[in-house]
Amino acid sequence: MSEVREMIRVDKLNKSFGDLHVLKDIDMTVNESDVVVLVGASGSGKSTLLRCLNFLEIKNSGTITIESENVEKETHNLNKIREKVGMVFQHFNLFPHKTVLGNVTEAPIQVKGISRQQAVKEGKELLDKVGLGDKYNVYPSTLSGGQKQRVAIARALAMKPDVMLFDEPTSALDPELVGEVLATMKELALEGMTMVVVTHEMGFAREVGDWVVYMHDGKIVETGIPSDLFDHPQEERTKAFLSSIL
Amino acid sequence: MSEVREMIRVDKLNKSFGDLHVLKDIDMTVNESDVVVLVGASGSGKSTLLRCLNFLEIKNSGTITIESENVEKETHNLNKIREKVGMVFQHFNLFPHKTVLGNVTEAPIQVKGISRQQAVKEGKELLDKVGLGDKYNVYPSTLSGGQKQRVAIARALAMKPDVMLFDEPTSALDPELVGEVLATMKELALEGMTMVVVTHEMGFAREVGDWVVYMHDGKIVETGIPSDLFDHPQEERTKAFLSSIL
Amino acid sequence: GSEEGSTNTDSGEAEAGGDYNLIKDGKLTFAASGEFKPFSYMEGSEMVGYDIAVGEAIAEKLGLEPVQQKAKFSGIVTGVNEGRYDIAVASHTITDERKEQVNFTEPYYYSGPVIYTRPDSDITSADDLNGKEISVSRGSSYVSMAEEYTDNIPQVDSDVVALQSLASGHHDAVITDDITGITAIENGLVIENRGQLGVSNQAIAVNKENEELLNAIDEALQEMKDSGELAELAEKWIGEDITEEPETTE
Amino acid sequence: MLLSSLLEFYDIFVGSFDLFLEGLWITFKLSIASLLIAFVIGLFIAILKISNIKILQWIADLYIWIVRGTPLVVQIFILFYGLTDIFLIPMFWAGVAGLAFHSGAYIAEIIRGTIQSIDKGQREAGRSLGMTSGMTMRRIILPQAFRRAVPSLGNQFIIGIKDSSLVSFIGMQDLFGVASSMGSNTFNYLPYFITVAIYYLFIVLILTLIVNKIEKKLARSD
Amino acid sequence: MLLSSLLEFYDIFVGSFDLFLEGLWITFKLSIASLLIAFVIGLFIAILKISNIKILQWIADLYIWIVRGTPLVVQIFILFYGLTDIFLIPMFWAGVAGLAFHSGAYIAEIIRGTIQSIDKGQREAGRSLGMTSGMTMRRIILPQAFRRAVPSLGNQFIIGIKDSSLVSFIGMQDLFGVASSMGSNTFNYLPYFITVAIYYLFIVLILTLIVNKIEKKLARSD
Ligand SMILES: Nc1ncnc2c1ncn2[C@@H]1O[C@H](COP(=O)(O)OP(=O)(O)OP(=O)(O)O)[C@@H](O)[C@H]1O
Ligand SMILES: Nc1ncnc2c1ncn2[C@@H]1O[C@H](COP(=O)(O)OP(=O)(O)OP(=O)(O)O)[C@@H](O)[C@H]1O
Ligand SMILES: [Mg+2]
Ligand SMILES: [Mg+2]
Repeated sequence: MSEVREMIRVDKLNKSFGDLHVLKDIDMTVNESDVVVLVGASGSGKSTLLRCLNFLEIKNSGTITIESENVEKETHNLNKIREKVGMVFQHFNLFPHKTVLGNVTEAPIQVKGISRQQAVKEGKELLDKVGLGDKYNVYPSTLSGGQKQRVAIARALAMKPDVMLFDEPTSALDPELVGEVLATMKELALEGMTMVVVTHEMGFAREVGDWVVYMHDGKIVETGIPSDLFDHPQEERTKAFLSSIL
Repeated sequence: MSEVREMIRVDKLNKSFGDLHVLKDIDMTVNESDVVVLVGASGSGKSTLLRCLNFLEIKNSGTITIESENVEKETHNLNKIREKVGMVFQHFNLFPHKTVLGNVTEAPIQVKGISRQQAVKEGKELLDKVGLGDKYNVYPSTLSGGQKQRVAIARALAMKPDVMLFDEPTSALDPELVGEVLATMKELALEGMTMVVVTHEMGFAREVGDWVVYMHDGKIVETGIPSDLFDHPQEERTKAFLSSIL
Repeated sequence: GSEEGSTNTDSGEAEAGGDYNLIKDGKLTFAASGEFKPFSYMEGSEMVGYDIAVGEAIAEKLGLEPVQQKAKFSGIVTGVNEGRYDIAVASHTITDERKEQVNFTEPYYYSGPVIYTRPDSDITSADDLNGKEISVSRGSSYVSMAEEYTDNIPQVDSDVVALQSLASGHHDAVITDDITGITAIENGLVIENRGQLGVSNQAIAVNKENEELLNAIDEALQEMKDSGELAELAEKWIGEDITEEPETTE
Repeated sequence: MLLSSLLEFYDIFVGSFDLFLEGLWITFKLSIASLLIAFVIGLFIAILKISNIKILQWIADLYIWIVRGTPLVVQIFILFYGLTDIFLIPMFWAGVAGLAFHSGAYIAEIIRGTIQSIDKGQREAGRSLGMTSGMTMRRIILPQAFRRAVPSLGNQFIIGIKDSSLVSFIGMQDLFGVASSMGSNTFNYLPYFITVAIYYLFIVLILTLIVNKIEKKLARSD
Repeated sequence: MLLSSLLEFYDIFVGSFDLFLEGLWITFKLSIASLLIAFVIGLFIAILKISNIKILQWIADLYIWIVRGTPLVVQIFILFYGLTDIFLIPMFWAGVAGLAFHSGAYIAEIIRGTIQSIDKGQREAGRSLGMTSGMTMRRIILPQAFRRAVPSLGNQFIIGIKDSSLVSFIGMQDLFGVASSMGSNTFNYLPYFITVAIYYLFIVLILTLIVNKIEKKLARSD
């Protein structure tokens, strides 16, 4: 077997908003093809951690290593790093003035500079893959929430990222639409994509997750494989949290 | 025992919004001191019925008799009738530019023309009664939802109505605030106020309601005392509805 | 004063038509208000009238192409001073204040400010003007005349505007040029002449730094006076010869 | 060189103070009068617009359309020269009428907008307490609408004061009229126009501060 | 009597058609030029305002404060009469510059407002895809902001056209200038002012229809 490759490594990461200390000495490693599920109460810092990994928030201290490169704002082109790390948001954030295909081809053409034909070809393949082969030319406003989120996934995949971050990708969806998005994510995981997922969908976490990370008040309290962490939590706080949501 | 006095009588009431037939041949009687609880799925016409009783909506056909008077828009001063029928709304609808006391005294002074001193005296008594004796001079924006709704109840009571209508008075409240409003309503019921209440609070309906009326699709499907209707519904649709909410 | 560089939009290689320092080589840019019938007024998109005819005749004499520029009366002297226009043929009365800003040629007509009122007015002469509301054109020499009688002086942007408001019932009197008043009456305004306030000399304003142009225009004017051409223009546009200096001037 | 022209400007600024004060007084009277009238017009037209009577709505629409479709200066001139056949409006009042006629339409739209922005639950609460339609409008809706309209009304009042400069073209010696006359009398426009610009800036600054203060005060009870 | 004055008005209206057409053409050129420039100014100032650089924000604020604090006619007169000491601006361009300088501030506020109204998730989505800040602004934020700004921009353009009537006071023969001249030629202002009011109403009507149409078209994809 080949050696395990480290995709993301976080050491002593700290992040504050003004006086509010939101992330406190976070250490975390994500290996290639890992699916890490981040759980924790509202306000515990899950989104902030994810956003730090994508440099939408800039850390106060600590190191973030992406594919063995220690990324610092001062020395790195963050846009280049962001190309490697795709992100899917709770509220989709599709571009309403572009068609579905336009959403997917925008960044490859503008950022990577690949040709329009090539981008359209790849974009159509991705949309087919997420089950939206018949929606190329419609505008996002005509789609259901589940369809929007699948477009958002395709849009992030179009940049051929090495890691995908998902921030509660199904929380804004009507219950009957959650399944289709989770199915798409599961497929992605099976293909070997490295993923960090914030979600309250415990079924998904159990089935697809390699690791579950439980955060509380800006700290990582416990990490484990799903069956261990869900069924035999070690920490009191983890137990309390799990009993509140299950 | 004295004879039972009819407060509200509705015969063959119909109401449409454009092409949408919302109330279909409604018949209903509310006697003095009755507490009638109106239940039914969203869109079944509960609010519309309540609003017709207060003439905020004008019926298309049928008769509405308030305290033995057959009320017709053409021959009656609806404002006079509305004085007899108090209404409490889901979203409180307090007057934000008036203090709590101002909210309660506004209508007595302006509509009934009673003196300011008298209105203030009575208003304070009412506010004491609903447990807001210390909030006379604050503005509504500083109150919690439960406090707002209690002010709204006091405001309606200040007109000394013979009947009180409540349209989902607790649905806009955080769970922990529901209790204080229900307690106020229960007290009112015990004092013998005639009340028609649209609510999803089945505990309240059981404990305080004299009658429960189940509406579906603009029709009254079933009427009964709470224990009968909740525990032994006669109609299939009532059963289905109850199983969906209990 | 204006710098040479800023007044020349076309760069100034001197042509054979004259080495005056002109805004556009070979062209004489002259300003008039276009709202002072019959001296200057609009006919289509062109100004016409006595002032315009004089301006064009002078340009021809100087071998230049005339270019007319419509401008608010109140800004014309400043415009000449600052080099926006070469000259102004705009019925300017020669005054000491204006002479500090621009040079004046010899007068090209003589006229006089007149008091106009509505027919029902009890103003019969200058003596009755005290404390009355007298409207005049902003920037005209009539402002200081009116100030001798009153401080209630509404100022508008053309003499015709003042006369029109007078006729419609506003103001007590208007001081303006005799001939403009007569033209207004001919055009149907119901107003009356209640006395002349002296005689004034109207002349062409020239930028101070353009002595040669001033001299050339004076020469041309004299020629036109001698040949009767100027009188002819006056007859044509005004209906009488106003180019002769009256016997008595103040 | 710069210093000397600054000194010259200072002299002109100080020397023209008395005259500009008179102009300021006219601008002030004119603005106050026209804005008060505009407010009454605006309130009236707003009520026509939200009335359910087609013909009244139509009148309000026509008025607003005419005002918004023509330049203010045209409106002032028509009132000043035009209506004299029917009745004569003195210069001051022609100016006031022109400005009020103009601002009225904008104020009407502001008031209508804020009235319609008041939650309809407020109207229903009033009606359900037995208040008449008029009482509800007067006691419940309008007080809230006015509060909400303060920033926009304040802004419109500032625009009104600046617009009042156009009355100088019908002969009034308001702030701008004084600047024009001084400029043309002295053949030196720049310092007078800059002076008058400073006066306007100052007025607008003061008014902005007042509007902000009122806004804050009203926010207290919201 | 009424009929005869209507007939007279009809004659004047028809008889002055050619002249007003020329005025219309000037108004048109002037409005287009000034509004295009104003748009560029507005975009530029809006970007300064949302930049995080204090000094740039301060410059933008100062500009907006000056424009909003002084009447348009003062701005035009300073450009036309005032700045001649420093450099001489031809009449047409003085008018264009004055109008553009003025509208620019209002357009800046409109653009800034709509940019800030775009959900910040849009920016984050752009950045998370590796787009630069400028690319995100150009390709994601601005296209959406412009759509949203269409009604307000359209309104501002209409105001700009009406405001252009003030250039007649520096001597231009735009629509209003033609009306003034004709009025003074004939010593009879009213019919010409009414005629010019009709022209403006007509232009504004057409423009309103166009703006509404564009709005509807853009709504399609929202
Ligand atoms: N931009 C910001 N400015 C200030 N405080 C912020 C900001 N973003 C997040 N916070 C605060 O940081 C803390 C952590 O927020 P975060 O969104 O990371 O929590 P979360 O775990 O994602 O919660 P949720 O489940 O509600 O999304 C919260 O207290 C939040 O209010
Ligand atoms: N003003 C109105 N105009 C048009 N349709 C209306 C109006 N008010 C109510 N309706 C429609 O009438 C029907 C009954 O509405 P109503 O509000 O009475 O239902 P409800 O039983 O109170 O429902 P909920 O529990 O959601 O409050 C619904 O279909 C609603 O959309
Ligand atoms: Mg979150
Ligand atoms: Mg309801």
